[in-house]
Amino acid sequence: MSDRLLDVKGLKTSFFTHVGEVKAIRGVDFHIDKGEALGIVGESGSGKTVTSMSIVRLLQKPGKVIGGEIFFRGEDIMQKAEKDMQSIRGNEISMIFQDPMTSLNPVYTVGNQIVEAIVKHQKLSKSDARKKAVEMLRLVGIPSPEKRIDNYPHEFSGGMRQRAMIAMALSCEPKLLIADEPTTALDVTIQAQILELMKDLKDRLNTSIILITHDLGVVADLCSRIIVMYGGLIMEEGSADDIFYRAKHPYTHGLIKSIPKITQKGDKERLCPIPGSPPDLLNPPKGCPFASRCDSAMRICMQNMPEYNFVAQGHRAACWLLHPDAPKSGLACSAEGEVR
Amino acid sequence: MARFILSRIVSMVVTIFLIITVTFFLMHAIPGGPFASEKKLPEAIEKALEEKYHLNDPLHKQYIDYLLGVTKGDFGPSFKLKGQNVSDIIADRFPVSAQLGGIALGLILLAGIPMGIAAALKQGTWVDSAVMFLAIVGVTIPSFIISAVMIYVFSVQLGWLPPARWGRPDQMIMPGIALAAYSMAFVARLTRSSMLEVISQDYIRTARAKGLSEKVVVFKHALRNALIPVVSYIGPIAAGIMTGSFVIEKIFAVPGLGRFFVESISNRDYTLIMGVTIFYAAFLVVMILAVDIIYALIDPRIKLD
Amino acid sequence: MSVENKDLKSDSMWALVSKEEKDSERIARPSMTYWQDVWRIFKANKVAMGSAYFLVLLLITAVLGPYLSKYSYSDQNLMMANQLPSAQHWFGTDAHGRDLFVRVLYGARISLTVGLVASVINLVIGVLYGGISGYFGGKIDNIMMRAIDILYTIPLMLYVILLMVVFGKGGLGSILIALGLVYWIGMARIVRGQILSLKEQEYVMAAKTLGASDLRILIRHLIPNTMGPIIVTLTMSIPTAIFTEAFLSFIGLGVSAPMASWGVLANDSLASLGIFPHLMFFPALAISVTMLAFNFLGDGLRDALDPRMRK
Amino acid sequence: MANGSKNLLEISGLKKYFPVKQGFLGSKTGNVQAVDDVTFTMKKGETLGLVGESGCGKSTTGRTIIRLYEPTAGQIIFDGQDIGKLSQKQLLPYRKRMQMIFQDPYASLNSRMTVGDIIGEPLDIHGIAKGNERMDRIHNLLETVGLSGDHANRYPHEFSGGQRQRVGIARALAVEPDFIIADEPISALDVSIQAQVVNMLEDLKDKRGLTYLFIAHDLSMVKHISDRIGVMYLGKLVEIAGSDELYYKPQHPYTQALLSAIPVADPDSAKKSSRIILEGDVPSPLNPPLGCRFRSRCRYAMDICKEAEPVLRDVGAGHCVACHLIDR
Amino acid sequence: GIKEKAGGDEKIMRYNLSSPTKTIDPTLNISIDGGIIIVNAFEGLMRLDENDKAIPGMAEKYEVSEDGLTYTFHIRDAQWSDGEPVTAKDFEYSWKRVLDSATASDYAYQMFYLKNGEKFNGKQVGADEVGVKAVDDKTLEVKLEGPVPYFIELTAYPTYFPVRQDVIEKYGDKWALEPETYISNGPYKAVKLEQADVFSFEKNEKYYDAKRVKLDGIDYYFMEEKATAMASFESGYVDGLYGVPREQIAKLQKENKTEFKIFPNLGIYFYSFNVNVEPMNNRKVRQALSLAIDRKSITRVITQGGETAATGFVPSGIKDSSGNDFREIGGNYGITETAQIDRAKQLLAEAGYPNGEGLNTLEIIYNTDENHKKVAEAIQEMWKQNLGINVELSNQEWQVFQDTITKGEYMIARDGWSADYADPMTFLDLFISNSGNNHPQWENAEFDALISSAKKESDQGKRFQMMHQAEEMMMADQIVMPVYYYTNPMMFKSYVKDVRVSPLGFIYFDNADIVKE
Ligand SMILES: Nc1ncnc2c1ncn2[C@@H]1O[C@H](COP(=O)(O)OP(=O)(O)OP(=O)(O)O)[C@@H](O)[C@H]1O
Ligand SMILES: Nc1ncnc2c1ncn2[C@@H]1O[C@H](COP(=O)(O)OP(=O)(O)OP(=O)(O)O)[C@@H](O)[C@H]1O
Ligand SMILES: [Mg+2]
Ligand SMILES: [Mg+2]
Repeated sequence: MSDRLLDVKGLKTSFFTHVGEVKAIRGVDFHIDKGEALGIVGESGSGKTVTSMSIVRLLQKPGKVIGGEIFFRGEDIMQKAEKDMQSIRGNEISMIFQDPMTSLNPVYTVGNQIVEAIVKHQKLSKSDARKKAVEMLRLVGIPSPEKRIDNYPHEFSGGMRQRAMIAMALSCEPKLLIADEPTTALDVTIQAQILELMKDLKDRLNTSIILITHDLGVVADLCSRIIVMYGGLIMEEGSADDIFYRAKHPYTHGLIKSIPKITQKGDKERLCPIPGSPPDLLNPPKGCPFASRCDSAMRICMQNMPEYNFVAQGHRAACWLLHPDAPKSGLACSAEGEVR
Repeated sequence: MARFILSRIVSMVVTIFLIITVTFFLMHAIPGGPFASEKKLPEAIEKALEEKYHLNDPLHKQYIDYLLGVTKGDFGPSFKLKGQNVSDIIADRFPVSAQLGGIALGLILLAGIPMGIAAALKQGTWVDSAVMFLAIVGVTIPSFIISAVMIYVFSVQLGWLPPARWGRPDQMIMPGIALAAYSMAFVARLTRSSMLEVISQDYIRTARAKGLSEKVVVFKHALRNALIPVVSYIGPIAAGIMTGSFVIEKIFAVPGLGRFFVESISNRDYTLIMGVTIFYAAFLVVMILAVDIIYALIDPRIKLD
Repeated sequence: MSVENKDLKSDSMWALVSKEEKDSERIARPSMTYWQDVWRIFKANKVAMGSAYFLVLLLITAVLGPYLSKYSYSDQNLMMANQLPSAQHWFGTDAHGRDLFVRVLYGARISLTVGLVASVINLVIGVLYGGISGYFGGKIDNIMMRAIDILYTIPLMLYVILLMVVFGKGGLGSILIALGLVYWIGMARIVRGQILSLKEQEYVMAAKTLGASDLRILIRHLIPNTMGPIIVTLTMSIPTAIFTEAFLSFIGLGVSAPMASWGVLANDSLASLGIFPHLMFFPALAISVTMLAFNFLGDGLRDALDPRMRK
Repeated sequence: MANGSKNLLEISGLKKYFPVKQGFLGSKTGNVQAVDDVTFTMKKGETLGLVGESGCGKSTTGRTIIRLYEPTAGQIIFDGQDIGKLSQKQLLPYRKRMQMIFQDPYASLNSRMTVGDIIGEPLDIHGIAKGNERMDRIHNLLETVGLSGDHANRYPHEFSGGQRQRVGIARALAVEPDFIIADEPISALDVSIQAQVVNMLEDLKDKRGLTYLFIAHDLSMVKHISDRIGVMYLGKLVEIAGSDELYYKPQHPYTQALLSAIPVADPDSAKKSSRIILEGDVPSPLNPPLGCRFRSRCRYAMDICKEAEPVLRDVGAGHCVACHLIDR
Repeated sequence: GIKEKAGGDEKIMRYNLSSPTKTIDPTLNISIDGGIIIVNAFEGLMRLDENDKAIPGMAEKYEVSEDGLTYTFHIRDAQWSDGEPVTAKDFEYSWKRVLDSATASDYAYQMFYLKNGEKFNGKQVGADEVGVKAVDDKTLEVKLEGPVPYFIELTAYPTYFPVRQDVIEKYGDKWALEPETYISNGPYKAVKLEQADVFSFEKNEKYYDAKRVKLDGIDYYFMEEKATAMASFESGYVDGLYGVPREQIAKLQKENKTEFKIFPNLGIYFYSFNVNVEPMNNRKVRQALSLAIDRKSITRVITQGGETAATGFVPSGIKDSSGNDFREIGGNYGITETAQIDRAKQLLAEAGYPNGEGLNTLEIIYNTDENHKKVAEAIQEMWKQNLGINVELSNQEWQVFQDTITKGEYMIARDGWSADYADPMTFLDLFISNSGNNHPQWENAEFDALISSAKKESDQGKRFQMMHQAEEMMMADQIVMPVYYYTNPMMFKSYVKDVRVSPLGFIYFDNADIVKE
């Protein structure tokens, strides 16, 4: 499989805090191919960020990968020396983070921070690197980049900062771009700009993208494949159409249903929220993590974690409802109890 | 920038004026005077002295005369150090104090900050514990005890260092350490906690995600941000350290300004008290201004004007 | 993750579960009150706990110890002056042949009182002053901060002498007033800085929309949220207070001889350091160990009091 | 729609400028025109949504109305009384009638107070209830927002974001207000949780006849909850209309762009729809462009936009727009 | 300037003074530290020999008139350090400078013996009226207000030293700050004057008796902290110390260190009783208190500086004309070195306070000082144990203390006095009614009259008689409680020879030598 860029197998990550072990990722497998855009969605705390940080081995202190393998271009990242990781980070795998306000170092110019990455990975001279940085800033749509390159981050607006972050991330033409909620902190109009930019860059540079978000709307446009995470596990995985039109997991359903339909006219239908809140990963439930919030929860869901059912090529979900022995009832909306 | 400095100078002048006023009247309110001595002087002589130094004028006149003098840069003659003008005394003594202060400041910066960085980077290890232990010791043991012990050990017992006086490098080691100890400990602590805070910031994560080496991440990206609170602590204490420490200068017989200052109060050497207080106040406000400017240099978000 | 087949066949396994059942399945963390939680975190911090035990023990010995000893802090025996530690005199004797152990215990009373009361002064004046300055901001802040600059610059000795004249005699009370005059400045500066940044928080806005008075906002909302830096400053300031007391005693404020605080004991022993090191060693040791304990206690308290440290 | 019923709130010509102070003595060097001449009315029982980009002055509008900020100019007539100039003391009775819900469920609750004390604070301030009665009230309020009475002794950090936001709502409800300003109450929450809160706000409105000023930048949720929507740009109200009207017949180019930028959770329509991508960023409110403030990013900008400021004009059925295109 | 440990071949005496000098202008100086530097740099009309007898200095010889009021001094051929001759004019100028109120010298009163001296100081008469006159370059005529038996010794006192008119007129008070202008006529001349750090002097080749001077120079240091100074001495950075840390004395004595020396000093450490306040206005109480202290323990255990218990007021060391010590003749007024508890108790009971009953807590004030505190603590405990009296201690800042005792706002105060000149009068005239130093606030017309006539008396025998009588009076009233007589403990390296320490505290290096094996 020469197309495969990244393969994550059985990833387990925990935080060893003073109150106990927080099992943030409890066995996650997925892959991404070259030139593909993969979306990871899920509520806050579902483990999206921890997954991405595990991949680039940047987990903060009490966090530790305790199991699994991560193959990047066929090599296991987990076995690499820190020095080798450094030449992968920012070079072959780049990242963009949620908050452009705090993700740039306030005391250095934007240019300085971009040039730094280029010099490190591309063995270019300072002045060549600067030229390249100007180029990148122009690419991401910063007006008069040759002037703006010497600005400090606080002289940029939020949208410009996020674009600068993208320019920085793409400056070494990485194979994989991990964007962790790149637009959550931005306005819709700026968000649209950024998404448009990413789409454009993906097509032009053939970069693989992992887009992490909790907003299903954001992934719908850009990503061809989507992973739905919950409680440190993948609940459902499939193509965009699979997830939006043929979702098999009650959690995926819940997510979709809780978004108001803006196109609806006149009398409004009540929203269908997912009741309750996500589980505490300090003591994760032994069964399905979603069971306690699931309207279709069955006794078995409370006791046993379901296995993945492949409903179609590349579409899998972990839910007891998909088990051949399960009663063929439908999925419910909590608010009105209406059955779909 | 110029505008900013100008407006700051205006407020500095107001502050110093108030300091002059309060000190002046406080000083005259306490018992004693420059010519009180163990052997009471005959009244006529006392009168002659008071006349010579204009102490027989009404207080408000003395005050106004003094202010007028100060505006002309005339701080008057010392009442006790005969023949010496207050400005000469400051000009002679301050360089010594500043030299000692500079050494202490150097120690604070060059030992305190690296200690704090080491502790933060090795958080939870023995390095951290050792630095924090030293930091607490430095804060809890006062400088006079540190000085006495150092003299006893390094001069009397081992004979390595001269116990007193000023001028040669070997005479500067012990006073420098004694003066620096407290702040060095404090700065180590401050740097550590500030560093820990900065290390968990998003932009550090960004720097790491760029593939930068840990050295670059720490010394280029984290340190400059972590130093911001350290600068704001060092500013005002630098003023105190540079203008002399009575205790240290007395113990090590350093002919600095601090030694004269406390004595000037016991002597009720009015002009000297005022002169040194004004000098100290001015130095302090200038240091605070300097801190603001340094602030703006390390943190571009801060605009001075 | 293998599931036994027989389970899957059982119908009950496929039955929907009720809401109650779901809730009972959820492993709720036991509810604890704030103080229980504080205590739990604090208890887990061994060093802080040890320090707390030490301080309590010290307090008890300081209060009871002198009664249990056969010597009093003032009993002189000039024939027994400057004795090294022995079975009779655990810490040896001083220049008047007084038992140093009892004197150190007595010193603890004074020094601890000074340290604690100085902390209270710091807390009350420093925190309020800084709080008001930071909260109201603008002109008020500017004036209050200049006032601090002035207080900070005017030589301490001048006030202290004036105080001495006003009070005539020393006594602990006058020391506390002397400390109260200037001792809170650092604290005020720190609290002000904190409040300046906290006052824009939404919970302050919320309190305002509810109609809370400025005082209420300051005391109920802002100051409790500055607890961490306040505690650190406090623990750092106790040693300074103890030595300031020695300095004040030296000038003539404070408890009168033969009673002596730790600071005074240490100070007095300086000259004989090379000859009778025990005279300095024990008071200095007492100060250092106590300060160490206060620091650890402070760190532990700060961590335990900070709700954000939990989760 | 509650046509014909009386106006609960009338805002006219509301301005809020923040002086920009610089230098040590704090001399004024300029103004941030955070809210500039905003006029609208709200009927009792109505929900008005307020949308716009970050920094356009939504929060400032809300906060000025509730008198967290002193208005620079304009009238705030609440239930027939101009509250814009009342002193804090005179304002106290109105504080019982107007409340606010904040954006950040973390920052808006004091982490050092128990949930019970947080909710009890308005009761104490207004002397509404004491002792056991106070406890009962707190329990009731907690249950009203879907929490349990036992939660009163807990601290905010023990709750999830959605639960915390409910605590904030319970606090606002404690004084039994008529009017609530919700400043981005759901922006910080997960989509799955947003719906919980929105549903609850709707229920409360039905049960208690509340009037909401609902501030958000997420148009889809605003459209869901609001009867009418106002769109702000750089301190100005550029368009205001019934929510369906606004969505289907946006008149202002900015509203159009805003609507097209909404991400749609539907891959098919997402691929079909063509987004209007606005160029550049919002100009600084310190030096807003003369004439129409939107002209620097407007596709249709004309010469007149540079010269004259468009005024808010009724284009029918209460749909008001401020744009020279309409005037043509 | 900076000499390494045990410097080279040069014989440089490195001596540490106890505090930085405020001035070394002989006219203005009032401190002992300044005085030490001055007596080695200048010479007066007379100088003192090993027995503190006046011998010719700048004056070859002198004559006194019958009535003891007129002195005529004949100046010898001597030069200033810059080669100018020393003349009678120099003395006239210097002495008038001391008296001139424009100079504002604290010690002007040391010249009040001169005719019209006090009046000139009070601006009542002109300078010409003052009783000092250079008849010619070599002859100085001095007229006194009254006979002053110790006047000849006084001319060896620093205030009477000559200074250079031309230099002072040119440089003003600053002349004593720079070595170039600090022109002197004594055995050593200045080469470096660094305030608070080091003053270096070298042998003055122009000194008329330069052959007597064996040292090449003296470096004075100013380490105030006694422990530091001692450390410097021990590690070889200085050759001599003024003052020794008390705490170390016992050890030094025990080790029989030859480097440690105790010199006599004309000074007394005593307690003043304020005779105007209850219960100190009761003589028997004062006597009881005085008898109840163990002076021997205080000096042996507490002060440890080789001090001797004081049993009278005037310290020993002052001889009358027949060579008898004033103290020995005066006796001890019933005071012994150790406590007389029984007598003290009896006196207290007689005063109406048997076993201290009925007596309120007494208060001792002292100025802040480690030694004062220690002595006060010991006395407090002695009074408590021996008499059952409770005493409170209270320390005050130096100037506040001065203010308190001068105004008499105290009960019992630590006090002390050092001689200005070697005569009992310097101690006794403290207690005349209008004396500013009469801290006990004691008023006794008889005593005043006695002192007054003693001052005018030119017959030494009679004068001493009167002074004994006066001491007897004040001691009988027990207005003060003598504690001990001061001494001058010092350290000198064993290679330092022939340094002379006067009972007034001056140190003379003119004959000193450094002899290293
Ligand atoms: N430093 C940490 N210490 C302890 N637990 C942590 C830490 N970081 C993350 N976790 C836990 O790991 C789990 C997954 O967190 P993660 O940040 O990956 O969530 P997320 O899906 O990215 O959510 P969000 O949308 O809020 O960013 C959460 O339960 C969180 O509490
Ligand atoms: N206290 C203040 N002092 C000075 N300027 C302010 C203040 N509060 C707000 N502003 C400025 O006023 C303008 C409007 O701010 P406001 O907070 O009302 O915007 P908003 O629409 O609520 O934005 P957001 O979506 O980010 O909450 C902004 O430019 C902001 O910088
Ligand atoms: Mg995340
Ligand atoms: Mg807002």
